[in-house]
Amino acid sequence: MITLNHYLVVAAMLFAIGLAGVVARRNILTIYMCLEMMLSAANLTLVAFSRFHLHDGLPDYHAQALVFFTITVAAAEVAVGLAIIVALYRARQSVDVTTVTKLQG
Amino acid sequence: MPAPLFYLLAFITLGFGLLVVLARNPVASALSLVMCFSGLAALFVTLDAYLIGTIQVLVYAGAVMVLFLFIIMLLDIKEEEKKGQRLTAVVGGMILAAVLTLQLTSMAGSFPLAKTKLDDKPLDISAASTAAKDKNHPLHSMQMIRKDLDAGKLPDTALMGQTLFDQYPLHLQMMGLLLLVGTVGVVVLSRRDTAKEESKGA
Amino acid sequence: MNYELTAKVLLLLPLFSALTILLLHKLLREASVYVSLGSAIICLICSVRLLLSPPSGDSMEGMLLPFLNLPGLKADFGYILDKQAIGMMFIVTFIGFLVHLYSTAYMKEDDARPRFFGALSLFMFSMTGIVLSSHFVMMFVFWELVGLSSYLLIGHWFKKPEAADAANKAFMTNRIGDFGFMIGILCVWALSFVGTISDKPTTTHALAAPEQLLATKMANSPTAVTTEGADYTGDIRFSTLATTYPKSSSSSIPGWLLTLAALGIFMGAVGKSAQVPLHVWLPDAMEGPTPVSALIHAATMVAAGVYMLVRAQVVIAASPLAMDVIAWTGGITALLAALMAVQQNDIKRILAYSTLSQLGYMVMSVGLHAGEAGMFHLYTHAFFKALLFLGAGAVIYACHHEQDIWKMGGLKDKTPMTFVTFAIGTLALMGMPFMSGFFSKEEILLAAKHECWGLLTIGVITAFLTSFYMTRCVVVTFFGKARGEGANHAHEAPMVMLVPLMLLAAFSILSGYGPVAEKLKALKPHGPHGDGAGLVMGLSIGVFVLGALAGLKLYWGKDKDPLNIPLFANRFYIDQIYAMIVKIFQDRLAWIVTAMDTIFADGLAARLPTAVACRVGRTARSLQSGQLQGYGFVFGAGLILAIYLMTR
Amino acid sequence: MSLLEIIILLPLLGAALIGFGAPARLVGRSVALINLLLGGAALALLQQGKTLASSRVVLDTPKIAFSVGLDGLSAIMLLLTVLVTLAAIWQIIDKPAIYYTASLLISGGALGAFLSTDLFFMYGFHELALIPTLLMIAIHGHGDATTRRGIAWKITVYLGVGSLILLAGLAALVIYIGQGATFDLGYLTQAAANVKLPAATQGWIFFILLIGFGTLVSLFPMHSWAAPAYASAPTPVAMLHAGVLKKFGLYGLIKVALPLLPLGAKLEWVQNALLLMLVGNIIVIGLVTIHQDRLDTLLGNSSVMHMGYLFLGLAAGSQIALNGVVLLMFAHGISIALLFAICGKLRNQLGTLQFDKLGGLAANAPFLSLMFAFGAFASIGLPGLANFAGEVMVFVGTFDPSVGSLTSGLKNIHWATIFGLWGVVMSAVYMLRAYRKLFFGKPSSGLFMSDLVSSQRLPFVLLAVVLLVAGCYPGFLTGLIHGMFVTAAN
Repeated sequence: MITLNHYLVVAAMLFAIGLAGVVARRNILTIYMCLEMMLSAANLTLVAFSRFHLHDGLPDYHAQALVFFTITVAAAEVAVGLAIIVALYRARQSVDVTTVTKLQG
Repeated sequence: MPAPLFYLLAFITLGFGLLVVLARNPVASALSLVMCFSGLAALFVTLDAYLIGTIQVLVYAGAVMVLFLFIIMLLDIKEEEKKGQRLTAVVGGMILAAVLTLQLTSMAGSFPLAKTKLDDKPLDISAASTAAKDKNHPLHSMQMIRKDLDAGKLPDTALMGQTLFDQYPLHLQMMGLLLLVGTVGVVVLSRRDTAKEESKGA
Repeated sequence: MNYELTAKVLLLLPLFSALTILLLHKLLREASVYVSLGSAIICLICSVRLLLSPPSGDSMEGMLLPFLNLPGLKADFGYILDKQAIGMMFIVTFIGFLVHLYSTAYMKEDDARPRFFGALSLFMFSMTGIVLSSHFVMMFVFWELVGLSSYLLIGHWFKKPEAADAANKAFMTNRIGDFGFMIGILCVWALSFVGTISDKPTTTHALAAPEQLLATKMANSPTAVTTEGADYTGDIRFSTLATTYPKSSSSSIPGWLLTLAALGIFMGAVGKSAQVPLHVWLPDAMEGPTPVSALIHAATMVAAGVYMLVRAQVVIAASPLAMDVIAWTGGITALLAALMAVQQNDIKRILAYSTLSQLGYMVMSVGLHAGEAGMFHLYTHAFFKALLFLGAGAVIYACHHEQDIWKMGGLKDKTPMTFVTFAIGTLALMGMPFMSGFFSKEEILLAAKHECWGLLTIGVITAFLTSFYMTRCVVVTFFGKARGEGANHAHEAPMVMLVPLMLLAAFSILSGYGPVAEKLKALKPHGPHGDGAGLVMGLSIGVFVLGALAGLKLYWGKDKDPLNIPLFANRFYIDQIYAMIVKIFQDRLAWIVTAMDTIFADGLAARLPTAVACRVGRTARSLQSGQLQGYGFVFGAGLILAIYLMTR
Repeated sequence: MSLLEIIILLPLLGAALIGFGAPARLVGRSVALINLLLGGAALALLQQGKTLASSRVVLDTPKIAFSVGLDGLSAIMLLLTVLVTLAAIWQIIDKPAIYYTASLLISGGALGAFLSTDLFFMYGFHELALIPTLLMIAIHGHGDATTRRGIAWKITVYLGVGSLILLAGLAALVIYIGQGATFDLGYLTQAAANVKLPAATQGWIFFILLIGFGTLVSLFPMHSWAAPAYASAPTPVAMLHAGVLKKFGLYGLIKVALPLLPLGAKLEWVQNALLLMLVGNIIVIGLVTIHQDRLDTLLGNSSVMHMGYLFLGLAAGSQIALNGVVLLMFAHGISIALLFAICGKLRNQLGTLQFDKLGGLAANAPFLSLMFAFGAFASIGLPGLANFAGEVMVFVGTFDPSVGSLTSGLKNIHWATIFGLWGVVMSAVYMLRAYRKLFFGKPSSGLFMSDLVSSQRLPFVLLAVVLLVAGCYPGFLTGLIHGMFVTAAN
């Protein structure tokens, strides 16, 4: 039968896949998508815990409220991030992160 | 919930997730992400989080991904140049993913709650409706919710709304402000520097 | 007679005059001279009145000005008027006044007269301060101030590099002496606590209320309170020294401490009275105007060392070792300086070395437990040496600022009055019988005979040399024929300069006799009574005659020096040796220390950490590749590490 | 608003006004003048036995309050600050407004540091005063841009690190003695008597404070910032920092470290370390000073050297010595400010301060020569000028029986005193040599120094007169301090 553990493992693997993508990929858009994936993985753990942490027989809606906020913030973040990517592309004509090394000390 | 359904959904989520990383073409990545998020939304639904699942589909799989695709189209990004993946990056990413997965998996069963089966812990709507009869309970005055609860239905959206507006009104306001700031920021960022261009043209 | 007011006038009037000149010299111009002169006259009148009607009893003390008064350090300025102070005060004001008078003529052509007279007034202030001093700190204060005024006056012609250097040298050498003086004062001060309850090392923090400390001290101390209500701890007054200062016999005080205190005090005198080895500044100080040399570097300031030693007799007498050191230092100075004087050609330098030599006599007598003889010699010496210097000034003035005696000659006819007075001074210095110098010198020799034959021998040889070089000086300067342009056109000095000469000549004779000597004598004199007086008298007359004859024989009618002893002429090369030592210590050592400081304090302490920080920073910078993926990897690794640490 | 708060805030307000474009010279001079009058008034009130303290709580736990108070020690520092400020501001001519702003800021910061009775504000105000000092050296310092920036960095790092060490020490005080509850100095002083820290702990904290405060005062191995900084700093900054701000370190040691850690200060190893360092100050830096061939570095080094005497008095810790330290702090501040002011005038007009290029200035500039004599002779401890009394009290204080009985032999501190006395000789060597080379001898060809016109003489005369008055009657100042040490014990 399905336990909380199952969900957590799925979340962990999703997170790991996202992280691998962030490290391995060079296309900044893909990296951005992987980041979103990692965020969603975190959301999955929250929702899972909320379901398993019953409160008067109901799921814990505080956790779900947090997920709600996360999604909202992520949406805003995507908007701003994509705008930055557009600006970056305008400046560099490239979305390859290896060419963006302005932060080098 | 039948176990095969879970495994199917998990497979969809993880499989398309993997595709996001592996696909060369950003459009393919984006479309895989849509599928991944859809699977995730379904998983939310299996956890009785209907509203969150819906939002996941609407906001993520819908709006956000459209935005991604729009940008990909706008910038006309083709496949990554065949400069080839840097081996170190790929290996590093794989190692990280593997270690992290192992680590998290190995500790996943380390606390009792983790072993609780989903069916062993069903939602108990009648208990909630009894509890709501208490005068001090936050749901006591929520007539609509109590009506649903008394009827044995889970008023998911209403409960979510009650939590947000009752407990986190300030946070909600700030979220709105954040979105506003984000909007303004996007406008500023994506605006072409007209003055500069004019001077260039002149 | 109001003694306190008199003391205040004596101290403050010259200061007032100095300040007036400093502030108003633009307004006063010529009148500055008279401001200074006026204050000198008033001071002279005051001190003569003191001399004629001294306070009843042996001495009198009182408060002058507030300076510092802390629990444990009572250092308000006070005055002490006893025979020693009154006698010295007369010398200072009398010679001071004469020098003022003399300077009005001598400095007539100098543009910076107001500055000169201002400094002279400052000197008078400082010197009266020394004379009136009631305790060590006050003595030290004025001790330094005479040093300052001496500095200013030696450097009066500051555009002349020699004068500027001489001024610096004088101040510096005195500073070295004062280094010891201060140590001595500190020891004396600390000794005033010994034996009292507060001598015990206490754990009480300094911030504890001093009243409590004092109260316990008063209640428990058996030795601290000798008089009802009096507390001698921290008291460094001269008047209480005699009763409170530990005698050498007291067992609780280690001898080295008493010796340290005594030698420290003595070191101050070594600097100020220009004893060997700190004598080098006095001859150089002759770069100053001649009246200054007469007042400061012959009669008063240089004698202050002796005055102070006599004042602090209790302190130095507590250590027999220190007494020996003092006596021998004096004797060696007397002999060496006399030897150096034999080969000098500058008239002022001859007199300077002679002053050194005579100061050596005085210091020697202090070391021989005969401070009163030293004081007596101080007085007589003050008169005849001031006379000699002013006479030399008149000669120099007459010869148009020529100072080399070999370019003079035959001046006795052209400047008869100067000659006569100068001769009187010379005879007094040589110790001709019935002149003042004879009596005072004999007392010292007598003391030497009582204590130590070695010192008597030195004293007698010095007396012979004195007689010899002074004869040389007079013969070469005043007899024979004129050997220089200046001497050819020599003319007698104006009356204003001659009057002081005559007055001083009179005192050079009289101060050995009757009422004058009685008035001046510091303490009860031995008198030439003891056994062996005849021998000493015979010896001193003998060497006087011998020296004079030798001088006449060698130098009568000579045009250049028949003797040539480079060792003496070059002053035993002491100046050169000092210059070398100074070069080694001041320049080389300073150079080395500066290099060390640059290497260690600046290099190791400042630059090394800087270099390390730079290197670490550069290394850390390479981590900042700017590669997003790299950062992502580090982030992931960090995450894994964090989880590992949390679940360990 | 209490009088002391006005005194602190007035210069800061003035600086702000100038920043907003008010006429710099007018505002600067009037603020300095008013502050001198206010300072005098505060002193007069203190003499009449009025307590001038006020407090505004800023934070409840731990208690931080903007509290100000005036005792004998801070009264003397107040007097020193307002005097030097007036002189420093008055002697500025033909300089941009930033000179006035910086001077006022330094002055305000120093006043705040000296008048605050709360460790937090004491420390904060001192840092506030440091910032314009560092900036002025970097922007308007002498020497070429690289050198002066290097020097500015050096002093920044040195004083920054020193301040950090100091902060650690102060934090230790607040935690160990105040139980982390308060920064109030008065409370801490009372608590120190009850808490009774073991001597070893006290020793460590004292040593940390000594290093921290010591760096600010250029105690021997941490001194190498001072001389180049003073040589490079613009004149008013050099005057204010060397004359006033530098004294904060000693002020702190006397006001904070000694009363709070009485046992620690007396520990043998702390004493020996301190003695070693201060002898280094006197002898090593004395020799370094002798080796200088320029007036500005000579003055900078001499100012470092003279700190040795102050630490000597501190090491003795006897009442006379502490009185002497305070007096000497005042005297040194005035005399070094005077000397730096003259140094600035000479540099402005002659363009060089090399001894071998100069000479005979006294002929054309008798006034400056006289003023330099005042400063130089004061700093070599000539009686009649302020430094003498302080030095004598310090030296006498080290021979105090409370420090150790002489009869059992000379202690380390007595040897240190003897070195210190030799230092007096050395300071005479270099000061007189400087005076001789600059003002005596034949006038150097080509370089002409005209004397100051009457309107520019005021700051010089002011400082010289203060030196003279304090030198002739130090009893006035010691009276103020003495009262303070007694009340501190009660």
